[in-house]
Amino acid sequence: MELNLPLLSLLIWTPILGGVWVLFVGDRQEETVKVFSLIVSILVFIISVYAYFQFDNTTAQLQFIEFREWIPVFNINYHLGVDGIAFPLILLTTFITILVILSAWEVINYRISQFMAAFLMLEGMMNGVFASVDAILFYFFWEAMLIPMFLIIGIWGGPNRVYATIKFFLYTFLGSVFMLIALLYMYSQAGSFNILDLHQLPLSLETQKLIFIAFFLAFAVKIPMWPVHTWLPDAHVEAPTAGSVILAAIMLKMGGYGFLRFSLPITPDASMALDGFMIALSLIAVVYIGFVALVQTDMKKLIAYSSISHMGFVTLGFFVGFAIFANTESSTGAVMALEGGMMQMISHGFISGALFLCVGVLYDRVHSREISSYGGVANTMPMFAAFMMLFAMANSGLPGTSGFVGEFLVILGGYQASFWIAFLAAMTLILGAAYTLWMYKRVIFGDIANDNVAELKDINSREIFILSILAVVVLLFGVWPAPIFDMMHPTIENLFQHVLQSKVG
Amino acid sequence: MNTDMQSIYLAIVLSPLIGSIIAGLFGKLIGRSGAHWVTIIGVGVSSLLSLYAYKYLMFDGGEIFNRAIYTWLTTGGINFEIGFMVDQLTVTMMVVVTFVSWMIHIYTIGYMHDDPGYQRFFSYISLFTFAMLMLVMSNNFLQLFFGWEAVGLVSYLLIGFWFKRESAIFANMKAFLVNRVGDFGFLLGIAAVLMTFDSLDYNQVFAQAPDFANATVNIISGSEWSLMTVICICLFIGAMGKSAQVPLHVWLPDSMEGPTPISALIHAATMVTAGIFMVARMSPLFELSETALTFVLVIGSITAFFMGLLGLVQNDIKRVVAYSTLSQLGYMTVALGVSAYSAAIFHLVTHAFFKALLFLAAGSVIIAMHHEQDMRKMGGLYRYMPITWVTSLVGSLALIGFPGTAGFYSKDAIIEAVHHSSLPFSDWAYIAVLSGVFITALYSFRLFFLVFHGKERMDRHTWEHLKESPAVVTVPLSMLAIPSVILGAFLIGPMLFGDYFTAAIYVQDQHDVLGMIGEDYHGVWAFTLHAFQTAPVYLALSGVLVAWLLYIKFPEVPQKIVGRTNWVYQILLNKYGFDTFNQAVFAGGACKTGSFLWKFGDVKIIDGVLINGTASAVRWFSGKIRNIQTGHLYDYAFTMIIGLLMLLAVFVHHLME
Amino acid sequence: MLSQIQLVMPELALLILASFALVLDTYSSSKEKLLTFRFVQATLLIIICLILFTTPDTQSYSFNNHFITDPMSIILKTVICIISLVVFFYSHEYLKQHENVRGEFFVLGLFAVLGMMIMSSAASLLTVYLGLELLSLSLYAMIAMHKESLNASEAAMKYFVLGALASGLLLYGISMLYGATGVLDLQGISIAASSGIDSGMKLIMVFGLVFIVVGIAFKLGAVPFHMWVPDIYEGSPTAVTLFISTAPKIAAFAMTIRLLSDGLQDLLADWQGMLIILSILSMATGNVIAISQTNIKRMLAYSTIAHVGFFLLGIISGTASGYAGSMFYIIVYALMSMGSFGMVILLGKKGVEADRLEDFKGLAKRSPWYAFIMLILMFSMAGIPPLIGFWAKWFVIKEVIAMGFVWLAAVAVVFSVIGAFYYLRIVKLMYFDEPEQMAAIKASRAIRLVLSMNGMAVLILGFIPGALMALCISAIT
Amino acid sequence: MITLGQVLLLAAILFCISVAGIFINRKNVIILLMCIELMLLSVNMNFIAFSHFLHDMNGQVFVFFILTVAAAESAIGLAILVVLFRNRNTINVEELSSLKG
Repeated sequence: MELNLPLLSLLIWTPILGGVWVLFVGDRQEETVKVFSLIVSILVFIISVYAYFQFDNTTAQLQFIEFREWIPVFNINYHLGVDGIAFPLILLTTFITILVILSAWEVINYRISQFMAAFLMLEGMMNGVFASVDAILFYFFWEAMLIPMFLIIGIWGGPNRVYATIKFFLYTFLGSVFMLIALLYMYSQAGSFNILDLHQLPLSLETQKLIFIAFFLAFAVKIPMWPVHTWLPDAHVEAPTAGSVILAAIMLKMGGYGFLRFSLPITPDASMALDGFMIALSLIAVVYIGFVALVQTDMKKLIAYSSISHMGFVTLGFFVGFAIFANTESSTGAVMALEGGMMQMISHGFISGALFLCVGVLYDRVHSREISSYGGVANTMPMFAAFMMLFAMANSGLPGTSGFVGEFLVILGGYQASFWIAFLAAMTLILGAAYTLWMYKRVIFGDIANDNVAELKDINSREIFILSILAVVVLLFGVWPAPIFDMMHPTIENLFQHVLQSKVG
Repeated sequence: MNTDMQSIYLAIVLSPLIGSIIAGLFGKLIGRSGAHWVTIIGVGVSSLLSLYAYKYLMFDGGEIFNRAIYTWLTTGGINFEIGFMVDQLTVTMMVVVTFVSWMIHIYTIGYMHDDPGYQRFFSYISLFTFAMLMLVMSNNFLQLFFGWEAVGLVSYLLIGFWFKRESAIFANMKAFLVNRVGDFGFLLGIAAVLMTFDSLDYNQVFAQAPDFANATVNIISGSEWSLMTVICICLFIGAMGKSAQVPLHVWLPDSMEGPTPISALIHAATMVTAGIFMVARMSPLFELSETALTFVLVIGSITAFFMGLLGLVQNDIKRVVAYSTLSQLGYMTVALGVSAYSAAIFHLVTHAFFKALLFLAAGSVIIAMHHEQDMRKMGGLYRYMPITWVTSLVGSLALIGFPGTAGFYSKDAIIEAVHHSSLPFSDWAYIAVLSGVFITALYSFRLFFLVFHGKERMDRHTWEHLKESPAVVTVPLSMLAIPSVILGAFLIGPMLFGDYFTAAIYVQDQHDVLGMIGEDYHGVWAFTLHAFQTAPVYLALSGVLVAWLLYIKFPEVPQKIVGRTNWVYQILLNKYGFDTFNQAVFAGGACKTGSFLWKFGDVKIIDGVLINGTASAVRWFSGKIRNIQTGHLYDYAFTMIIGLLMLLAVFVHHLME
Repeated sequence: MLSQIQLVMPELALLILASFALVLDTYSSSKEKLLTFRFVQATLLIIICLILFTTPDTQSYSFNNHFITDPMSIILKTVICIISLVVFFYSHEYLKQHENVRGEFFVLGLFAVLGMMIMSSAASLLTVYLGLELLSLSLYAMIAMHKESLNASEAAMKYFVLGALASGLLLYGISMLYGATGVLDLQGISIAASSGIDSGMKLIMVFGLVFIVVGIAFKLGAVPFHMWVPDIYEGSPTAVTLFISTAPKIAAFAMTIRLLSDGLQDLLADWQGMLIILSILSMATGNVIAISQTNIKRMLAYSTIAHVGFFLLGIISGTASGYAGSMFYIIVYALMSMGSFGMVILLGKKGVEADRLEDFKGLAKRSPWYAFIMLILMFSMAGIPPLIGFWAKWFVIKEVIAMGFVWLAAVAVVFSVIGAFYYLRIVKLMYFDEPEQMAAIKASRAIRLVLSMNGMAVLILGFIPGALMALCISAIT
Repeated sequence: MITLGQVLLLAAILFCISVAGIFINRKNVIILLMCIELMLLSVNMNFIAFSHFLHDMNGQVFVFFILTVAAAESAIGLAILVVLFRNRNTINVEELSSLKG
């Protein structure tokens, strides 16, 4: 039986309206607010899972299309649809949101309704970003998301939160506005904001380069790439746990999604011309940031830097394709690298989210993020130590965890472009393990370092629930990533074929 | 028939995993005995089924199994699959791994009896068995890499098992990282394989390999390198990490921080030999590159000789055995280098048993000594621990290659093979392995004499409690002692000179040193007797003799020798400075680089100058420029007039055009 | 003749009613001048009805081509009246707070509205001038009405002198245009400009144009003719600031379109360059100086200057849809500005203006709802979706890009990012800081309701901006 | 015969003098009002000259309007001046600078 529901609209508006309702309920009824938020997030997840079973894995076409006129005078439409790139990210969003809401259950103790509302609205907007086919609709959600995130960091964040949140806001805002200019420019050429129309728009190489740079500024800041990454460590460190999780698990992915949805297909020639630049920046992210992560003394900062380093793989995977194709004359390696980048995004969503949750668990108990405040946590929190071990290993790309899959494919693909690309990328094997395990050693292992650690209580059932769900997912997609790949394969294949065609002339 | 075998193979792999999961997740629920029962049964099933598979393949003439179990993922038209390939090589490894592991499970009951992490430990070692089986049974590079890293993970967990000890958690991180350096090369090798062959499946890769024998790649612009050399050296770097070859050997001695059963299982018998196994498995690739083989040979001989020397100066009982492991791994690598893959595997098998035996014996001693590991505080133990004493003796004899023992056959074969090799540097390697024999004998019996004979140097409290270990310890010792003696004689014929490995290992004719030896091979007895006409036996015996002289007869002499050759002693004591160098250059360098990039690059340049710099510049400018707004009416009017003039200038400018 | 009367019906009615209100005020003895206030409100409602129902929505000239009614004038007048209506709500609250409710305030307001309406319908240089002066003179008086306030009198003086200077300059330009073309009505000027006059005359025209642009720029508050804006915004009573910052901007837009588009479209090449300079300077100066302000009225003044820079982008593009973009921008701006100053009034207490930034500290704790309204307004001003301010910026930037000025768009967005900072600072004060006082907000139900509606309009229009955009496009034909 | 150019020049000079007066004068607000008046008059002169030479009455009509407005403006200007003086006891332009920055 086919229910003809506007699934994507439901995915976007259910959480947003839920958030509005929560705002109106207010803080007086804390329990209602929490339970209601949880129910909404679960409901949204169920909708997305339902959509998953409706999703057609065999086509690169957009699915679940919804089309309504929005601003007819400018041919702007409420046009939704998802393909194999967008849909996995939507699933990721709906999944992570549940955990985020659960993670805040006992932790957030003031302005809880605003907190929950912010996250529910964020979820809706993020789904909107991934589901938009109209570029302006995309931008609308893309930018709108800054507001709740700005508040989340600013209201529930750490001591230096104001600096961090303003930096986050202005950084990402600055990047995005150039994207807007690029979109408007293309509109002046194409008369349409439909992304698919923009994909077909012929543009000269010089124009493409400028558009590419505009997009680059938007997405590189978001993902983030070196050297526009410095907002991330601050934002992550100061944000409350739930905020860090959303930031790391989903918001960063929007940058990668943007590269796939906009940069590559709209400016294929510029992407090809500038791929060396992108590869160089990606490798710098992997290596340079790897070293930087090594010397962090703040756990969240360390994980934030590790995120940047991992995102380097995403961009590397996306942009190394041209070199692979030039080198091997077959799209095999390029598609592998692209899909590796995609997989890296999804997997990083789980792993970094899990790690931030782990740090959150410690922070809730000791109220310190400094590595030096801990030591020997395994003595008092063995169960927690086990979970954290799993996620630490996943973070360092251990085969059998999802963290391995993307890195593996990107390195395999990268090798086909150049030995040295693979060489530098593979440095992460060493660096990633070094910074993750060194932190793990200093925090978890060793004898009980101080009284705070001695008084630690092991994770409660709520935390166990959250972490074990993530653990299952991380292992599942490490052992059997095929479902994700099946979902995105036709789209990526199609994308790469499109990207190979020049749009000049 | 093959379908049945698939479920058997699955059972072999999964039963330790299930045991591990049960013991790990429900350890509290099932209690201590529950944990050891469930894991022992798991590994036992696995072990028995392995024996069955061995029988099936070796004696019943069963088919080689090679099939995918499921598709891991498909991308870019390439299927990455998880699958098993079970041939003679695999099944040999399976038997060794599961059997040794089984023994060690049993032994652990005694050794870890009072440890609070009892269930955790069983879970880990079962998990290890699973990972190792995945590694050896793989039919493709992906799964190989999975097993490769998974055993590394368990090794990491087990070295740091006593996580309160600073030295243990340092050692486990070091082990993991050094292994990661190896894996770094290994992964590049895999990437090269995939690029060359468009597949990671062993069969497809090996089938196509000869086509690429003369292919070259351009890595540093200008110089063409042989593709096969690049692939093989990259892969071998992985092996260097896992099998602790110089210079990536540094983690192995430190890994002795782990509980002794682990040292026996992982750091002697099985995991560290993964590299050897891998190279043997890749023989169709390595055979195509003499450069790579030479590289392997050189690294192997360096390891065999120099690591053996280090064994001479160690006082920690486990460390002596560890260095001997390093040295023996060097032997195996040398064998790989001269294309005597079967000899390497043969030595691997025998070594697995006698080295596990030695470690477990050492463990037994350590139990008796109340976890004291310094040999200088032992002595004369043979009176109190007869079984341990006997089994140790057996193990040591096997280690030094005493004729008739398992080690004798395998080691002698390697030495002979090196002798017959015509690779560059094989002469040097021959000298190295020959002198290695003497050194091996020397340090092995130094250990043996210091521990079991001579003066009883332990403190009184320990002395009073000296007793033989319980049956859970001594039974595995005996079980391992038996193959340590007899296995060599049984296996040498078929394994080295028969067609045991024909399907699994490929040797080019011009490299076939074992074939050359095989021409003179006339059975075990002849081989054994022949040994008495060659140097190794006498070198070994003289090593024993020297050890007896130095440590029993004239115990004061070693001190004098040390006094005379202090600088040599210091070099050896510092392990040639590898650790110091790594610590200073790599660890320290990485931290310094990180600090520099962070403090200078990120904080100062990007954040300081570019981001906050811009922000404060705007702020500063804002503060300044607001002063234009003086508040005076005439200034305002004047500004307007300036503006007017400015616009007039535009007007005039337009006029000019 | 009758049809001509019909065309000016709203203006005529307003004049009569305003005069009547002046008389009525003397009979309104209550302290709150409720009678006058209600009458004025009713007047505006009547005028709105008259505008909407009596004027034909086709273009028609009257009074010897001095007066024009067209869709744009109808829409602008309606918007002006609606805004004034809301502004008077806020103002009444403010005046009550300061116990200084005076009927003249509203009467003068009505005259100002009359001036603005005339500006909107101006079809000749003379009507432009007269409308402008009527507006300006009313405003001077309104500022100075707060007799005891030092700042107000200083502000009034400054505004007066600079305003007179500006109108002098404008007049000088008008005289040049007149001299060059021999006509006063804009239609005639347009015909003269397009029918190839000789180069000497053209020269004089462009010379006059420079002064005209100055006059427009002053009224809009574009840099460097902005100097009055911060001082007047800060010094005036908030009620007047509120008024100045909203409706007159729309009238200024009308004036701009009348003069530059209706009259001098053919000199586009000449005034475009000038406006580009003014626009960039405005965005730069406004946004940068606003950062270092501590008084919210002054900060909003600089923000106005920056907004004017954006507003000019649409004019610069020189196309009908560009003008529509500017019209959309200025209406949206008026809406946001109204809300922002409304917040200042809301937070004010008896005799004390809440015009320091600190007054917003911890507002989210004192009053989550009004903090939320202010949040919407600030993000809208910064141009963040889903708020209407985003669409305003979007529209004008789209127009300059469509005309090929991509670089100008890039400059504009960079300044909008700089500008975002000081809006964020308000949000920061409200949401991240602890309140200095926990006193609940006291204000009448009317202003609460109006302010809430104002904020919600900013939010809801952000989701459905299409209708307003279409309206603006239809206004400019 | 006086040419148009000569009249315009005179008007321009008067205009410049008045504008200069506005920003050079730092003493008395009343002088400012006078300058404004002068400025308007110079514009009037322009209008009349153009009107005369173009043979068009519109310009002269405009002048009447300007004169009227100027009168109103002066009235308001003086009123503000009075308020200002009452508040500050000075009409010195120099001291009129509490709003700034």
